Order: sequence, then C-alpha cells, then structure tokens
Amino acid sequence: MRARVLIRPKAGILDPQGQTVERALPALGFHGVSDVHVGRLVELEVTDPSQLEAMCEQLLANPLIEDYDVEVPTQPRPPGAL
Amino acid sequence: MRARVLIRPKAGILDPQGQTVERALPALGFHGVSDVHVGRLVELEVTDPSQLEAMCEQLLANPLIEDYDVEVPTQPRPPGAL
Amino acid sequence: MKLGVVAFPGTCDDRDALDACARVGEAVPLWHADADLHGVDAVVVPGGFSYGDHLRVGAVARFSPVMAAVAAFARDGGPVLGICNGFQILCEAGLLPGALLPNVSLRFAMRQTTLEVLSQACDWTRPLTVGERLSIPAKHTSGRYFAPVETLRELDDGGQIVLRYVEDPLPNGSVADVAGVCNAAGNVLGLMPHPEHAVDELTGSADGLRLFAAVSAALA
Amino acid sequence: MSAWRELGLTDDEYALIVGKLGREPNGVELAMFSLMWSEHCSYKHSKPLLRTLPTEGPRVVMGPGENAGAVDVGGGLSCAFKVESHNHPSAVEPFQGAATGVGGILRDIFAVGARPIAVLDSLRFGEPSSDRTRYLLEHAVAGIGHYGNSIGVANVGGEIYFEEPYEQNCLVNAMCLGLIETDALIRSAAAGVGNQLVLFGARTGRDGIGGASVLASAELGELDAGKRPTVQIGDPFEEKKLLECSLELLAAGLLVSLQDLGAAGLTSSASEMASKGEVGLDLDVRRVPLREADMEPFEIMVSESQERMLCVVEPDRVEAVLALCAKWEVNGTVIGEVTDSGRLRVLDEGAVVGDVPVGALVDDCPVYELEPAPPATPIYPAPTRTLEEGLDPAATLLALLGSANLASRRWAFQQYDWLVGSRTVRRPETCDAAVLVLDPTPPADPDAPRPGLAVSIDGNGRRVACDPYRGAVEAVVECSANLACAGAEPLGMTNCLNFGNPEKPHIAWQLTRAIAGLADACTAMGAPVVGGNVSLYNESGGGPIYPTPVVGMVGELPDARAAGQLGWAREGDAVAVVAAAGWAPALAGAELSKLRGLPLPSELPAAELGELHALHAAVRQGVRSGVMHSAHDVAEGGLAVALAECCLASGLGASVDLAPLAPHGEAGLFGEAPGAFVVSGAPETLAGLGAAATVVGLVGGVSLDVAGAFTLPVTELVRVHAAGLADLLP
Ligand SMILES: Nc1ncnc2c1ncn2[C@@H]1O[C@H](COP(=O)(O)OP(=O)(O)O)[C@@H](O)[C@H]1O
Ligand SMILES: [Mg+2]
Repeated sequence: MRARVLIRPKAGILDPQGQTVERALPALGFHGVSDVHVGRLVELEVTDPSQLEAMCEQLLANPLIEDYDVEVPTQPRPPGAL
Repeated sequence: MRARVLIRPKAGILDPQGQTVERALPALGFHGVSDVHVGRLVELEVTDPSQLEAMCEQLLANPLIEDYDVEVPTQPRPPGAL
Repeated sequence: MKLGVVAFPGTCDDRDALDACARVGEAVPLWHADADLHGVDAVVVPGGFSYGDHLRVGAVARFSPVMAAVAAFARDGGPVLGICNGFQILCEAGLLPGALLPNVSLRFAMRQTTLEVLSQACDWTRPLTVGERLSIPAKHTSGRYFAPVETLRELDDGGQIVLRYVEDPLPNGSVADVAGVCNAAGNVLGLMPHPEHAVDELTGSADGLRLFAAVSAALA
Repeated sequence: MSAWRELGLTDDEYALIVGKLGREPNGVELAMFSLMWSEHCSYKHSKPLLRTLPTEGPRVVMGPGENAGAVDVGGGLSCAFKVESHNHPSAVEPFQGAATGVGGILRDIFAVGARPIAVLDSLRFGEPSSDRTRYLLEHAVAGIGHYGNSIGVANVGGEIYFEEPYEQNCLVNAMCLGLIETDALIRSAAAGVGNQLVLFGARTGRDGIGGASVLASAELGELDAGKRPTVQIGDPFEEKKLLECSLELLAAGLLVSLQDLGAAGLTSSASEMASKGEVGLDLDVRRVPLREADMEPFEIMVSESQERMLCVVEPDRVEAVLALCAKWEVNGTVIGEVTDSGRLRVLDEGAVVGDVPVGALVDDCPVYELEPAPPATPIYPAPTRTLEEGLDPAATLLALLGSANLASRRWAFQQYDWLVGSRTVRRPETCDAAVLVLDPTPPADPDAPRPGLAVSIDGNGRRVACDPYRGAVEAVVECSANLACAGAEPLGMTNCLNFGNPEKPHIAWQLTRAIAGLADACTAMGAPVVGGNVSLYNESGGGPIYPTPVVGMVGELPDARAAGQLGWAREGDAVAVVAAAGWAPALAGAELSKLRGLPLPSELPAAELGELHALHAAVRQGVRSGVMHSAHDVAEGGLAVALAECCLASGLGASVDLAPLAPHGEAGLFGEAPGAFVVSGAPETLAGLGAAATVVGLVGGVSLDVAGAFTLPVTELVRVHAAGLADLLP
C-alpha cells in the first residue's frame, strides 16, 4: 500500500526555510500567512506498514531535530488529497 | 486555518533522494519497500485558502519539475494525521 | 563599459564576480532591493546561496525588485550572465529554459572541470572557438540541468547549448553533460561552473576571464 | 540533588558564590554562574598552564584574550585567526555540531572586524571499520561543507585521523583566518556609561540551553538522550547577513565594541564585555527578540542560539546601526546599556531578576591546580592489528598509502569550496600548506610581487599519546615544516587542546607535558601563540581520547607566485633528502607500527629544535629562491610514503637510491621522526646545497623505483591512494 511520511522540524527548533518562505510571501502579494514550516515528504509503497515507525526513527527522520507523522490509507483520503 | 502543501518531483524525473532511501532501507532490515519518492512539505497558517493554488504556482513549486497538492482541512483529518 | 553584479542576501561570489568584471571594464555592484540597474551595459547574476537556497534554489531571489529590472534588460537584448545560483535564478525567472535539480550524488561537489565550447551563438562566447576547451572550476549541490526532451532538441538545434562538461564530469547528473545554456536571442547565458573564479593563472586558470572579455569587447 | 550540583558546580564553588553575593543566588543568577564557572568558560583547569605559552613576537598585533588573535602580514594588513573545538555537540549531532562549529569560529573572526577568508578543519574519529565512525565522518564533513560553502569562505585545508580512542569522543576542530586593516581591529571591551547595548542577528530560541555546562563539562555518558533537545541548528544564510552587516557597521565607524555570542550566550558575551571594559551592564531580557514567546529569563540569558552578535553603540548612533541591520534583513534591538555599577543586572520588563558583580562571574571562579602524575601502566591498549608483518616493501607501501590515515582526503575536500574569494594559490593535495594571496586583484605592475600567506593545521594525537612532550613538539614542528615547504615563515600560531578529564592525574600529566612541549617548540620555531581553545573531559566509558593538541600556524610569503609545491615539477630534476644531522626515523610509534597493532612506545625520537629551525629556514629559502622545484616534509609513513606522495601529486615517477642515508631497511623506508624533507630541483643546484642535502636520484619515468626495495607504477600508487577513504564510504 502507498504510505506517506511527513517530516517537519521539531517545535522550537530553528526552521530557517519556513522563515524564508514566510518573509517571501507578502512581497508577492500574499497576506495573512503565518507560522510557515518547511519539511520533507516521503511517499513509499510498503507491504508492511507496521515497519514505518521504525524506518522513520532509523532513516527517514532525524529524531533529534525532527518530528514525523506516518499516514497510511486506513480510510478514504479527504477530498483534494492524493 | 492550517493548510498543507505537498510537493513532489514530477513523474519521470530522476529522484536521487528517493532512490537513496530505497537503497538504504534493505540494509537496515526493511524489506518490501518500493517506489520511494522524497518531496517537500510546506505547512502554513492561512486566512484565505483560495490563495494557496497561486502561491504554489508562483513560489512553492516549480511546475516544470514538480507536482503539488494542496490540502486544507475541509473535513476531519484521517486518524494519524496532524 | 559597465558591468553590473547583482547581490542578494546570501550571495557569496559577488566579490569575485566584481573583481572579474573590473578586469575587463567598470564593475558596478547592484543591490537586490534596488530596481535601478544604474546604466550598466551588462549584468552578472553571481553564485552563492541567495536566501539560503531555502525552499528551492533560486526560487525566492527571482522575485526581488532588481530581477524585474534584469528581466526587462534581458528582453531588450542586454547581455546577462547567470553563474551557478545565478543560473538557477534565471531559470526560475523564466529567462532561461529548464531547471537545476539536486546533484545525483546529493552532495556539494567541487572540481576543476574541463568545458567544451559548443556554440558561439551567444554574446558571452562569440569570440571563442567551437570545440575549444576551458578549465573552469564548478561547485554546487544542485547542478543537474533538466529540460524536457522537446526543449532540449530545440536548444540543441538553436545552438543554445553553449558549454558541456568533458572529462571527469561532475557527479551532478546533468542531462547530456550540459554545463551552460543561452536563450534563443543569445544574450542571456547561464552556466553552473564559475568563470569568475578562473581569472588568474595564480589561482589555477584564467580561462573564465574570456567570457567577461567577450562581452566587454563586443560592447566597447 | 541540589540545583547547583546538577548544574555542575561543586559545593565549595556554590559556597563561594553565596559569599560573593552575600546571599543565595536566584535561579537566573545560578544559571549564569554555572555557565561562567564551567570549564568551558572559566578555563579553571588550564589557565595557569596556558600562561606558560609564549605570546609575544614582533609581528603579534593582538594576543590571546580577544575573540581571535592577529598577526601583521604586511602592507598595513593583519591576519586574525583562531582554532576552536565543537567536539561534544558533534558527537551528539554531527552535521549540525560541525556546521555550528564552523559558524562559531567564523563569528570569532569577524567579531574582531576581520573578513574571514579561509577555514580549515581538523577531525578525529574512531577506526573507519565502525559504523559510528562512518556516520560521524560523513555528517561532520557535510556539515562543515554546508556552512562554509554557503557563507562563501574557502575551506583550504585540514586533517582527518582515525584512531580507536576517538570512537566515543570524536574531535571536530575548526580554524578560521580573516584579513583586516590593522588600524581597524576592534576589541570587545564595553565602554562609555550610557552607551547602548545592541543585540543583532537571529532570534533567540531554546537552542543549546545548558550546552556549555552540560555538554562541555561532563563526560558523555548514559544521559545523552535526555540532552538531545538542546541541539543548536546553524543557519549560514543568517550568518552571511550577520557577517556583512557587522563589517559594514564597523566600516561605518558606528561601533564602540563588538562581541559574538558563543558558549553561554548572552551571559558570557555581556559579562566578558563588561569585565574587559571594567563597567557594568543592564539588560532587559524582554527586549530580546524570541523565537518562542514563553521563554524564561534564565533561558534567554543562557540560550546558545546561533548567528547573534552584541555591540556597544553611542546613543546618537543607534538609529544608524538599526538602519544598517534593516538593510541586511537582520534583527537589531537595543537590549540594554552600559552602567558604572560594575554589575551585570538582568531585567525582565524593568524588574530586576538577576544582579551580580561582573567580576564574580568572570574572574572569581576558583582556579584548580592540576595534580599531574605519569601513568604507572599504559593508558591506551595497542591498536588493533590490520596488517601482517613480513610483507615486502612494495606491499607495505601500498598498504600504508591506502590506509585510513594516509589515503587521499579527496572524498572530503571535494565537498568543500576551496576557492571562493579567488585567493587560493595552493589548494589541497598540491602543497604541504595552503597558500593564499592577500589581494586577489593583481597589481598594476605585472612584475610586482603578490604577497601571500600560508597556513597549516596539524596534531597527531597518537604521537602525543606516546610521548606528550615530544608529540606536542612534533605538532608545532610539523606545521612549521609545512610552511617551509610552501616557502613561508611562521608569524604565529593558534592551538586547540583536546584532552580527557584533567582531574585525573595521568591526564593532568599529559596536559602539562604537552603544553610544555608546545611552549618550547613555539619559542624555538618563532611562532608565538595568539589564541586558542581548550576542550577537556573528552572521555567516556571507553577511556580518554589520545591527548590531541591541534596546532594551526600562519606564515608569510613575500610572493605567492613563488609558492612551493609538493609534487615533482619536471622530469630530469634531481631528488634530494634534506635532513637534520641527527635525523633518526624510528618505527616505534609510526603509522606502520599502528597498522601492525604494536603497543605505543613511551618515548619518541628527540628533536633538536635549534637545528630544525635552521633546517626549515634553509628549505624555505630554497623554495622562495626557486632552487627547490618541489618540497615535501617526511611525516606519517616515513620517507617511502613521502616519495610516493611527490609522485602522486605530479603523476611523475622517480628513481632513487637511499643507500647514502641511515638507517636502512624498514626504519629507513617507513620510520618517522621530525626533521627531513624530500625536495627536487636542477641537479647542479641541488648538489650544491650543502651537508644537509643528500642527492638520492632523479625524477622521471612512470614508476617509483627505490633501489633494492621496490618498483611500483605511479598508476598503482594513485589507485590505492585514491580508493583508500572513498571505498570506506558510500
Ligand atoms: N589553548 C589556548 N592557547 C592560547 N590561548 C587560548 C587557548 N585557549 C583559549 N585561549 C584564549 O582564551 C580566550 C577565551 O577563549 P574562548 O572562551 O574560547 O573565547 P570565545 O568565547 O571568544 O570563543 C581567547 O582569547 C582564546 O584565544
Ligand atoms: Mg568569541
């Protein structure tokens, strides 16, 4: 099945990418945007989704500085999502 | 509201990050994983979600090399998602 | 003959580019927030890590006021040279076709590269000879040139593929070993290697100076 | 456990603090004391020893005590330089630890007003057979490259050694050099009652809270995981803006004094500035721009968020300062002012939350006398054997060239930008020292000299472990020899003392002996110490690291066009060995003995320092005059490896007969001792060099041929040398 891992800087950890995007948007005329964070998206085909957690700990994320969420399609995705 | 943009390399364009992950997993004892792709995750607080599409086109993604999906919480997130 | 060198926050090869320009003409620093090109005859968008390379290389810099002026200047036929991050910015800005993706090695890679000149259909290489080789260093993390197949064919047909890596190419995975491309009009050149770091035999090579000299001579 | 003990203070130290204050410190004050009285900030175990280092010389412009020292490089310019460690943070998170190590040393350089022009890095890991070593190496190198490349400062050299005692405690030391007009050097002393204190740069978050006392003063052990949330993240983009902003502020003459924020953050920077200026400071933590709104005063005072600077500004210049900060898109905020109280007062929206005498924080930490005693039994086990005895010299040479310590470092330095700035005249693997031209713009007169400088970093911990005094001498001699090969004369040096727990007598003995060696060698080689850093407590369950004084030396080249090179220059040149009269290379403690798993000896060959000084001068002169077309010092792996390296760097072979030299056999080929060089040049001129030079053969052909020992194709040498490190890594 196709799983998805969302990896983002841990709360409180410096996120320079998010800051840059947040500062760039108003200049392009986009207002009302705040709290921007940039992370990584890993999408993968897995046979055993119970392994995803361990994959994140060991390889996909750096648990020292990143949080992650694993999403497996246990139910239909909300509209607009892949 | 908190929105989420998922950006991934366009199909057909070499994704060395995805390949590297795919190659590294078996060595760590994870098998049955394939078709790995690594992209970017942008999470942001927006007042006007209708602007998200334009933000992607102009800044967040490069349509020549990347596809994107915008996710706004139109309904409760699936379990396990943030 | 005035050559302007653009600097964004995070640009770090601007001093070398200014120095290279000063060897062939008058070098004028241009600031990202300033939309005025101060009457320069040519523009160099140098390398570095504008806006920290955050989000996507070149993505943020292209929206700065100076880039609007550079785009207008380029449309009017003014010579523009994008080096490394400058090349990435010009691609993002649509002044050059294609995009630069992360090296297949996923690492920053620095080499003294050998480049073959493939085309003179460009203001920056006109006095050079097709087939001749230049020794110019390259250094980058995102130097994998990509363009759709049809675009590549057009580029090739139009003499817009100006430079390619030969011998010991970088582990960047660039399609057809492309190192530099120009626009259809031939006034805008983008390349990943750094001619501004190759202007003095004392530091390894002076081959890069020839690109600057080409434009300077044409405009003199 | 009592709060002070948890923060690393002893009961006696705490009692002393109570005495100084006349009351119990509150939480903010205790946090500040615990950091300022940590080993990292107070040098409480090393201060007396550091005072024995020679710090004066005709070219010293600024000695230890400021953010970086500086030497006069001629033409009204000075070179500011310093080496610093980031060992413990790198052991926890190698990419960010190494990256912020580079960030920190860069700030020390531009804190004195100099524009950084070059970085070097000195790394120590366990053996590459370990997964952890490969992980640390890969990420540390990537982190160093990421920061330096992004900010646009060339990485021109460094060194990597792999030895088992570094397995649990890797070393990541970074050195930076900057250039400045001597008149423009700025100091960090705060001055002028009523002047404003401006903090500029990144916002303050919870990075590295407790870092200085917890990460740098205790041995890494079980607690590791709990300390992890404090990892500092480096942002070279922010630092680049900070650098340009700082230099522009200085050029505009807007600052009274400038100081970077490093270990212990605002606490250390503010109290050091006040102490040096003999003034007081009031600062309000609520004015500090925060990344997280809910930070406590103590957290703001000790946060080690990166990319921040502090300056003192006259009130009528504050506006101009803040305008320049805005130009560079850097936060700039007035957070306090200079007072005549002699106290550091911490306010929280005007309410006093901490109030301590500056002197108590900065000067009153007790200094501990070391109790050195030589170890009764060897401290370190013999290295693990990886090479059998009885191999012929050809196989032995190939094994050495491909070994982790001697193989090509290309894998690493190709991830570094060695050229940005366009000053790099000698890049890695072309010369024993990196060479930079001071001014990349050529003079109008094409025949005018192009003044330059050379820089080298060195420190072989295993040699120091064998014999702390002579090993430390060798580190200095090696740097000086490297400069000589480039044609450069030492101007000054910096050092980073990486040792184990100094409270243990045998570590105290290593430290004492090594510093004595450094001091004697610096004096003899004419290289005064202008600054440095100390990193102690590098030990864990596996025992202490090898004692590792890392020496960085800067030298002067009147004309960079005459810079030396290590590879042979042309076929037909003569090859000579230039050696001190008493040069007696030995296998004991040599690289070959390490591969063979032999125990460390307790003594290294002695070095006659006066003679070496003269020898280095002769080589330097030979290079400068052009008599020596190439020059390379004989170091790890001995003469055979040195000859091979000359072939590797040029692609040319050579035929030599070492019979005129002593000793013969393996010790002659692979033995090590300071005091010898391999040089090449025109046969007639080399023959006339005098007694120190013995002509041993000729450059040419496609093989390295050592009569009676081996003949090896240069292509084979290249293959083994290139693959050695690269093959270990993905
Ligand atoms: N091993 C050493 N040799 C000479 N000087 C040293 C040594 N260690 C530290 N110093 C000097 O002591 C002062 C304080 O060092 P440090 O606390 O590392 O400074 P900073 O906080 O600026 O990094 C500096 O001037 C430094 O050069
Ligand atoms: Mg400092």
